[in-house]
Amino acid sequence: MRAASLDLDLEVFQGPFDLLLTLVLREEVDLLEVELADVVLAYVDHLERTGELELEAATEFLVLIAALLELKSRLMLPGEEEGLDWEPQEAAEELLARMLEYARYRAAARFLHERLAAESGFRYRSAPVPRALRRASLEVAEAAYDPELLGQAIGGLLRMPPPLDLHHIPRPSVTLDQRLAHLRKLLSDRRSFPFEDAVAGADRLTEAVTLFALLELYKAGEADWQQKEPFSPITVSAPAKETE
Amino acid sequence: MNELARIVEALLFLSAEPLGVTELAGAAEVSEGEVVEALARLREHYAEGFRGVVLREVAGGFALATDPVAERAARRLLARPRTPPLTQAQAECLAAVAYLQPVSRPEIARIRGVASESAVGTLLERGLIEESGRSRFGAILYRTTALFEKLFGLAGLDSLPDPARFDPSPEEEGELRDRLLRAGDARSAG
Amino acid sequence: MNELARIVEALLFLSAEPLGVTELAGAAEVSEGEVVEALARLREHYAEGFRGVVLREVAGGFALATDPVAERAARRLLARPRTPPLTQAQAECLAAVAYLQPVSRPEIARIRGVASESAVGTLLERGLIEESGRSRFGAILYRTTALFEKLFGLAGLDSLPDPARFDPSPEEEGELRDRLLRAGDARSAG
Repeated sequence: MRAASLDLDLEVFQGPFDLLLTLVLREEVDLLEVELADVVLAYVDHLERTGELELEAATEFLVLIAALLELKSRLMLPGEEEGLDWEPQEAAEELLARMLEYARYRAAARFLHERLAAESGFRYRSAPVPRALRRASLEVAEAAYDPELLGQAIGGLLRMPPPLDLHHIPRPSVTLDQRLAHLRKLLSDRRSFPFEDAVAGADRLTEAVTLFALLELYKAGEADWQQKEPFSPITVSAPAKETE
Repeated sequence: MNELARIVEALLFLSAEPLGVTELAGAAEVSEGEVVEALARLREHYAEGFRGVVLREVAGGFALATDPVAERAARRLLARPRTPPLTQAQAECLAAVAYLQPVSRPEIARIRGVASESAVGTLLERGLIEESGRSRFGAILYRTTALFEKLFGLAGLDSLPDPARFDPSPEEEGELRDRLLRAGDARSAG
Repeated sequence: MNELARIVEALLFLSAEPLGVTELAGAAEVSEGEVVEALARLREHYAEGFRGVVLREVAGGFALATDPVAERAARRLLARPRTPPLTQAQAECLAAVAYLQPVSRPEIARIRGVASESAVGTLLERGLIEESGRSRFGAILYRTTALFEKLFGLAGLDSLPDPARFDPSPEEEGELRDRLLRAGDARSAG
């Protein structure tokens, strides 16, 4: 959307932005009474609503609002303030000079556009030079490179690269032995405990290894375990001691 | 076509960039005057409108290019458009650089009334402008490239039209002035 | 020259590869018969011995090429870009070939720890290395050329600088190749 057609709903004005501009320039709306911040807010609202920032339209808006701000700030300067004896004509003259300069480059840009379009039919050749002409010919070739270059390149290749730093990748390291020891300690301390307790706060890999350790203990006759139904809690217990 | 004209034709055919008279004379080991003469002969052969290939004077040198008559077929053959068009912002920045070079980005921004980073960046990327030292205040200066002249079919920067040609007409200027002055009067009235 | 002949001329001018009648007809949207006729007209214009550019019928179609009359001048013109500085990748590939020749591209890639197609291609194109048979596993082997020795001012391959001088880690004496491969493995492990 062009910035000019931005819909405004201000205290002193309702309608599209470009109409506001026209009315301001015709003095049918007093610029001093226009809250330019509201215009900016309306534009930002519009951007948020549509969710797209079209660069051309945004640029146009910025140019227009900047011109309005400049004009308004000059209108607001108290005329009698000392040191700021800018006549209204001077202010306007400076603005005018800048607008004329911009108009010149806008027109020059149009010229370039047209020129580029007119040239678009001409294509230049970009084929590679024939292979034979791409090489230095052997007969007339002269030393152009330093052999040290090769020594340095091969020396660089001999350098062992530093080992890759992987410490930022968390690598869970848990061994079966560790988990076996963990379960044995729980068994001797408590005789019976929920499996949940054995893996409290552990990651998935540790859980898996712990379960595997439990199966090992069961196989070796060091532990029993019970689960009433699938997915229900598992209770681990020391086997009844036969020799006691 | 004499031998020198044939050689010049072959060199222009091979070279990806426009070649100047000096380069051509150096390669062919003849005087620049002889090259100029050979180029005149070539130009007869390559008069626009008769051949599929034309001789163009661009970017301070000479180059062979295809005639627009073949553009449609070329696009089909090469399956790519020639150059993407410029956006309005890019064209304005390019115009400022072309006419004011060397010129800094703040200066471009002042003329356009908006920051121009993105457009200047794109022009740099596309090789249409390049850096050209620094201003007294340390800002990077920009100028146009040979590619710019080539793509815009300019024999040189002299071939750019007088920028005064683009100034608003006295009527437009007068209207603008009236509007602004009225706004200014409002101030003194208020 | 009629319009079709002009278009065919332009297409041949633009194309880096020879163009067949079918391709030309497709691009110009005319029948193959018409293209054949246009080519005959073009051939009159490009009769050998009269122009700097000639029309050649080569494998796979038609192509424009420079006449040998311009070869000396062309070499002189293009002399500068023939020995551009080597990039780091090119220098490494060239060093690997120079010290280990004959060596295959997979081996170069292993030593460098990265694929090396583009650098090897450039070295081939500039005539610094050439093919030298095949390895047991069918990979193309490369060696350096006489042009390489000339451009590096080497009396022979024996004159290559001793790599030990540049070796940052003079560990145990060992085969250069083995040590390079080990370093390369560590590189590609990353």
